[in-house]
Amino acid sequence: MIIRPYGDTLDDGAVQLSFTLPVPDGPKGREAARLFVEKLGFKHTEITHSHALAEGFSFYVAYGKTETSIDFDTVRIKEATGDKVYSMDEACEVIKEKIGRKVVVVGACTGFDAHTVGIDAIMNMKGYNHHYGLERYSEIEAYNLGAQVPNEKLIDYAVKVKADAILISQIVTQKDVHIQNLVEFIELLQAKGLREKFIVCVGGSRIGNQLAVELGYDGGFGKGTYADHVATFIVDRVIEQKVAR
Amino acid sequence: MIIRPYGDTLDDGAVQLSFTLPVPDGPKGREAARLFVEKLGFKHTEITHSHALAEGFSFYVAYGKTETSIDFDTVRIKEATGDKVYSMDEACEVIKEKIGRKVVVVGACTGFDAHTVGIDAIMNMKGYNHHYGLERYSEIEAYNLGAQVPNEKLIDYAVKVKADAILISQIVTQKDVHIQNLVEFIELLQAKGLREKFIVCVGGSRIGNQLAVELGYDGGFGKGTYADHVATFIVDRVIEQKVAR
Amino acid sequence: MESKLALSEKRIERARELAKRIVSPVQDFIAEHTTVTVERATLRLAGADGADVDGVPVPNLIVDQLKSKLENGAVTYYVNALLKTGESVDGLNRKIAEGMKIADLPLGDKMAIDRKAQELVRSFSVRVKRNRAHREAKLKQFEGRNTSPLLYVIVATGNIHEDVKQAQAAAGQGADVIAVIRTTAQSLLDYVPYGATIEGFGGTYATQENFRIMRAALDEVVEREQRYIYLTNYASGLCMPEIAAMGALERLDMMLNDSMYGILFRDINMYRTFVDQKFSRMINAFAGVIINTGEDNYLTTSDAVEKAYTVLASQFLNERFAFEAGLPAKLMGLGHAFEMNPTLKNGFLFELAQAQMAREIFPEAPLKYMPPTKFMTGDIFKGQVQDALFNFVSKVTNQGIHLLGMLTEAIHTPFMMDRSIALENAKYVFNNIEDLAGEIEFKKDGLIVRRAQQVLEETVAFMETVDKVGLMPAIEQGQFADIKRPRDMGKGLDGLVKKGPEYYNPFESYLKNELGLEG
Amino acid sequence: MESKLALSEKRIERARELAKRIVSPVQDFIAEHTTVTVERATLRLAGADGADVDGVPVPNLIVDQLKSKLENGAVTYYVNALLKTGESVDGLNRKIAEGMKIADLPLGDKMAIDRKAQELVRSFSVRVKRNRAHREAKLKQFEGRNTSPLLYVIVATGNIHEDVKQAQAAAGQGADVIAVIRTTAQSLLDYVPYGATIEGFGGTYATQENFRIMRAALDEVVEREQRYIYLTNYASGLCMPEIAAMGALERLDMMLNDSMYGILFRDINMYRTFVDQKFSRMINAFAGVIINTGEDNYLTTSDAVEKAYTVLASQFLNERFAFEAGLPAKLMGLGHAFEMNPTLKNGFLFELAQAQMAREIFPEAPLKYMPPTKFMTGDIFKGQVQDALFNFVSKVTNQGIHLLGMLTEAIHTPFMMDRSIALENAKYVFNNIEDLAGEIEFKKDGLIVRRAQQVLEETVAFMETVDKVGLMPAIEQGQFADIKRPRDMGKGLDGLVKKGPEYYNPFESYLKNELGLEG
Ligand code: B12
Ligand code: B12
Ligand SMILES: Cc1ncc(COP(=O)(O)O)c(C=O)c1O
Ligand SMILES: Cc1ncc(COP(=O)(O)O)c(C=O)c1O
Repeated sequence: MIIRPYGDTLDDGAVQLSFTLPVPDGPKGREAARLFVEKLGFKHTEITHSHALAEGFSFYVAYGKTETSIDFDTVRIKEATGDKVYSMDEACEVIKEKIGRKVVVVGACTGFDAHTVGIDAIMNMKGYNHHYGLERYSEIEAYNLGAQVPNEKLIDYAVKVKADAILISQIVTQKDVHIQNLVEFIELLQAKGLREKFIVCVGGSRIGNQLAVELGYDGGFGKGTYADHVATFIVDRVIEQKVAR
Repeated sequence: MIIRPYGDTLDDGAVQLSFTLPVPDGPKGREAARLFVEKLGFKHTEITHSHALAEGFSFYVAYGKTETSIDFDTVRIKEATGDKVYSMDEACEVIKEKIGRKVVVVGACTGFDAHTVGIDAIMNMKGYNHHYGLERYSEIEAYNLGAQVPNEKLIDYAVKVKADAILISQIVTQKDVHIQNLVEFIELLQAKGLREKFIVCVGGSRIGNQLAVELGYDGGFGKGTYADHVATFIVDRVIEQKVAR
Repeated sequence: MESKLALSEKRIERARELAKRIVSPVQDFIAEHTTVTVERATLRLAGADGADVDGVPVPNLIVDQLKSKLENGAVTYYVNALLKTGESVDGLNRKIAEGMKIADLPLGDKMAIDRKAQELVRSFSVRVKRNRAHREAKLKQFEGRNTSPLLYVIVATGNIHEDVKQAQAAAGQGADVIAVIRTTAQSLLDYVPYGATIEGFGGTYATQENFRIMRAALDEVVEREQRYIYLTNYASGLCMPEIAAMGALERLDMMLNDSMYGILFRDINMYRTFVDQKFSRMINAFAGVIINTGEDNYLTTSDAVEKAYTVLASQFLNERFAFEAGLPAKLMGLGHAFEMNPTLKNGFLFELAQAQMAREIFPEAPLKYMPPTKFMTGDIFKGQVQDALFNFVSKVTNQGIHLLGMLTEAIHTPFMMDRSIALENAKYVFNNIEDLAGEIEFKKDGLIVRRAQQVLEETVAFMETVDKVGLMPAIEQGQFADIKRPRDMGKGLDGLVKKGPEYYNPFESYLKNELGLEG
Repeated sequence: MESKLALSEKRIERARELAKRIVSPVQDFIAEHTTVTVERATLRLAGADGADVDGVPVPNLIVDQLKSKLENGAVTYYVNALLKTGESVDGLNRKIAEGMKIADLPLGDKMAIDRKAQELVRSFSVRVKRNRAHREAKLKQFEGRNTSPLLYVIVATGNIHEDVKQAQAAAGQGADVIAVIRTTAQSLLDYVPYGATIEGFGGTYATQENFRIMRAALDEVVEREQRYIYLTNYASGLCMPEIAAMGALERLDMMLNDSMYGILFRDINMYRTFVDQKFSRMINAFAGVIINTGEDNYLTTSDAVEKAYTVLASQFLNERFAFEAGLPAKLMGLGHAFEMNPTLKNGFLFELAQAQMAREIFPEAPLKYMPPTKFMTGDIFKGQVQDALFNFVSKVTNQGIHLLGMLTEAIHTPFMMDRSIALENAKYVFNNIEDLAGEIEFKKDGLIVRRAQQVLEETVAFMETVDKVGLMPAIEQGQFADIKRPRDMGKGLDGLVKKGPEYYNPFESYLKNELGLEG
């Protein structure tokens, strides 16, 4: 199915845009803005608003219609977890049955990042939005190291407690600082010959499974994640590994 | 000068978009939205928000960064009036000096359009935003025929009062109804062999000079127009024609 | 409800008294006249429907045939034709559409005609009462599920099927009221197009079939969302009573319907409008349809601070005209609007004052409150905030019907996403300030209180003048909206007909009787 | 100002009494201690500046050399070195940066040292008083040109030169206060980097040179816009007093500065923080710098309704700590925030109640009010409305310093256009409701009034408990923000130094004297 944006009629291709240009406000700026929008592939472009932001900077609101389309059928999504997500009780049941020992998980908000609310939402007893965190799972031993944990320290800790999985949270993404930090972690793990020892997951509001996998992680978890999701992922992977061995 | 949108760093190319897709909300919809934004030429695309609008329709807010740029130096603007815009007094002075008779102007909101506020802003005594309208110009004889005036009737009236200029206002633009109506007007005028008799201007919130000229009008006037602008345009053209003859 | 504004009861009473005096001579005029559209509306109530090959509707065909006989009322001839031809209503309609002339059929027995006519009145009555009962039952079944004020959005694609999608989407997102905006200039057509339509500019034709399609589509959502969804259209323009008739038959729930809008803003002849509005309102009243009056239109051309009194004066007049047509206060969606210049210092206080004033003066009316429109710009981000303040004022003053402001108001008729953004805005604000209305009081003699009192005073003064010169002369002089409308000019004057001594309209009589109107 | 909430004066007094009791033992501890950063700050006031080739700042080089001698105060050694080398301050700084050791220079005559030190105190005093006078003169010259509440925006590009562009743009658009957000984790550095910087994540390094660059840039705008533009940074983290010192020297106007934030939210040792905060506040007080406290941080991890009392309790404690450091109420930008869940019914009423409560309890303080952050989402259109309601509450309760909410809060540090959109939002709302604060009253015993009274009660109860166990044990037990901080843990503990019997700090003495503090 070929799809285009929809304003008020199928396939009209209507899109709203806003942006700043490093030029003064005025007719020339507006025409430049319009041409820019056209260059993005829009027809029927209209600059509905402009105002000066500073000397040499101006703001534009635009609407346009585009024929750019995508084939919805070819869109592939690669979420870490599939349709089946275990509830807490289910996860514990599966662990008891198929793993037969407690699963150990270590988590932290790493690097300079101090945004612990996200990792806490996943790990703390009380959880998030009425979904309990991993600490409450009777069959999971969860250690939450908190904020601004150096990569080195996190690895050491995971080795110490013989973790099955390491959970990393990264929220600050400005200038791709999270990428740097995430890459460094994997490299460090590899350098120590430990990559295969752990299931390594990363989460955060701007993290996706695709990015995570590209960076060498086993799974990535974005907005709207609950402990259920990551627990499902870990449990399934641990079982897989057992089978593999 | 090559320019790109500016988020917080020169040339970062940051743009905000929002649009609807005719697909259900969910991970697949979000990925489709992201791919669509990429197809428009964006990198670092992010769907920051989505929600369902209806069965099979969903809304997306996106940010992306593009390398698409335009050369600001080649942007040409074609406004009807140049930098010099006469004040009311100046316009009247020029008319007295260089034309030596009153200039006659007929205006109307044509077709089914009943949005008279715009044409009134240009023509009525009291004007708009502290800019008097044409009726107040001592050297201009202005006739405002009001709303929903058929093209035929407007032409007849212009002939009757020996108008120098005809002013048309078009505000409703849905499904390009204004284009149809504007084209019809010019064709009618041509059919009657009257095109050269009048200076014909069109105005409206979504009218530009470029569009107007393309449609065969002498000038087009958009948002933020005052009587001063169109008076300047008319007066200069009348003088030009005198010289030409 | 306690008064927050300490408005003088005396002055309010005086305004109502003036409204009564102003409207009274107009009622006398109305009583003596009918119009082509009143007759067509009556025919529609009787069952006339369909159109000929050129699209001329059957009610128009009949009225056009009747010419001067119209002074006797069209029903006589329609019913006579039924009796003479022995056709069913549908059969007769088809025949007329095919060219049959009914005007010259010899008139049969008056008693027989009346008997047959009463039959038609009964089936009309049954149908409309059933509609009304259905609405009331659903409202009761889903009580408490609508938002207060009601969230009202428009659809305006021009294509009824596209409208259906958008309307269902909006209702699913929380809209309580769907208004299908009419195509540009339908108000000036002296007929109502027939059948489903898929073309229109800035709106969709109001046709009975379109009404039916949309009603059915919304009824689906009603069950799904467990919330009654009001359907709105325009009983306004040259076919005011006919559209009211169609709405009554198809269970519309609200109608834009104003006693003077057509005169002032559409240059429709005043005699015509006054006669039409009364019959249209009687139908609305009987059908339990809420009218939405058009006072907001004053503010699209005049300043909302300076001319606030014209809004209130018009509300008093609309109220009076409505009472005269048998409409109870609870069906009066008297209009007003949030239309002050956003750069005005303390503008919010004045809007608040005026909205609260309307609330206190018309405590039972489901006031229709219009969002900012003319000061909306292409800056959609600013627009969101203007709409947020509007939402705030509406909720905190307990308005009845809340038209949603669109962030793209200055740009295009709403996209599907625009409506959703607007609904999210309103729902958030409403819920966040749910009980604020009962929590705040205004300072005695403060800016807010004084503003409201001032507007009331200006209104009374204005109405005193109108009373002195009379309503029609006042309109001729341009006292309303600075627009002068001579009584013998304007569209549709030729459709005005003085009732003859034989004038017969059993539907009108039935309605008057049902509504407890004398005469 | 009349009270709208009927808060009990008695209970407020009780809270202040408790704050005094709670803070008092901490003050005793503080009096006996100094820290590495207090000493470095003192050195900076004396003129120590610059850095070695590795970027280690001169004040750090000195303090590192001193080791256990630090208990005598660093000034002695710095001034001694000046005398011994005969160098100017700049000359000595250079030498130290090049590796000169001053710790082991034989100590000269105490009187001579004191004489020279007093000279340095004087030039410090002259410079800071000049800054203060300049600010006051400009504020007077451009009186009435700032918005009320002050419009506060952040810049955070990481590059001071890009920050300058954005700051000038924002000021040109109407911002009154520019805060340069610090780079992620600078608060945990135990030194202040040197020189202009162009790299940072989520913020820009606080360095004295960056301060200077931004101050100069904003002073340009001050003249152009004829409006004083406040510059803000963070006297917070492990270098709290040093940044206060730099700010005093470079005429910053506000500082994020909280008596407990570092302990709770940055895991900085509590002894260290308590000692540091006092010295930093004395500097701020002397420089006329408004502090902004960090109560909003409680609400990023706790619920804003449930834990409202922690905010108020912290305000009382911050106030007390500030008084103890000589800060007058008018320099106390006590923090709070609009952080309730937007789906909360009547959330607006509770926000209003709490904001008004803060206003009434701290009538002279230029309250710092934080916008919604944690409930902002990627839906920028919804965000605009959340920010609009926040703007509304702030204006109608007369807050002092209004941090602008950004529609892109959940997405990125502000783009230039985001700031402009935010400013337009706030300016529109403020102007539109300009005098509303004086116009509305709250219903007696209504939801709003009761909410405020309840929070005050909960606060007093909480403070009674803290008073019983003592502040430090209470923090150890996790009574604040549910975070447990043992007193012997946390960052920077090793920088805590018990003052020796010879401890000498003429800057401290001077400040105490100027601020009228005993001791
Ligand atoms: C609260 C907050 C803070 C608090 C943090 C308190 C704390 N203890 O966490 C405080 C005030 C300390 C703070 C400070 C800063 N913040 Co902050 N902060 C926020 C804020 C408002 C909310 C974040 C939050 O709590 N979200 C709620 C949680 C539940 O969502 P979440 O983190 O996305 O987590 C969910 C998923 O992502 C996922 N998840 C997350 N981690 C993981 C891990 C795993 C393994 C899994 C499976 C899932 C998972 O599951 C969670 C539940 O669904 C955001 C703005 C916003 N509204 O998002 C800014 C924001 C994140 N902060 C920002 C910045 C820049 C900062 C500072 C750097 C500013 C400065 N210069 O001072 C500082 C530095 C802090 C530091 N050193 O990191 C920026 C980041 C910009 C960017 N894209 O890089 C934001 C977006 C604000 C902005 N627009 O500028 N901040
Ligand atoms: C006021 C208004 C009305 C009033 C008009 C009253 C009147 N007497 O004019 C009423 C309520 C009657 C009305 C009705 C309708 N309206 Co209307 N209306 C508006 C509104 C709110 C403001 C327009 C306005 O007055 N602007 C102020 C004037 C000063 O600006 P302006 O017209 O742009 O004029 C300036 C320039 O453009 C220029 N200019 C204009 N004309 C000319 C001519 C010349 C020669 C020159 C030189 C310059 C010039 O100079 C002027 C001064 O600077 C706009 C929304 C908005 N905020 O823009 C919708 C809007 C224009 N309306 C709209 C619609 C759809 C309608 C209806 C069709 C809805 C319906 N189905 O019922 C009806 C139909 C009316 C009809 N038959 O045309 C749409 C148009 C959508 C589109 N792009 O096609 C808009 C954009 C609203 C929306 N978002 O849906 N409307
Ligand atoms: C009473 C009334 N009727 C009709 C309309 C719609 O306009 P039109 O006359 O074009 O149908 C309005 C619009 O505001 C109105 O208020
Ligand atoms: C008092 C105080 N200091 C500092 C900060 C900033 O954080 P950081 O400690 O990362 O500099 C805040 C942020 O809210 C604060 O309130």
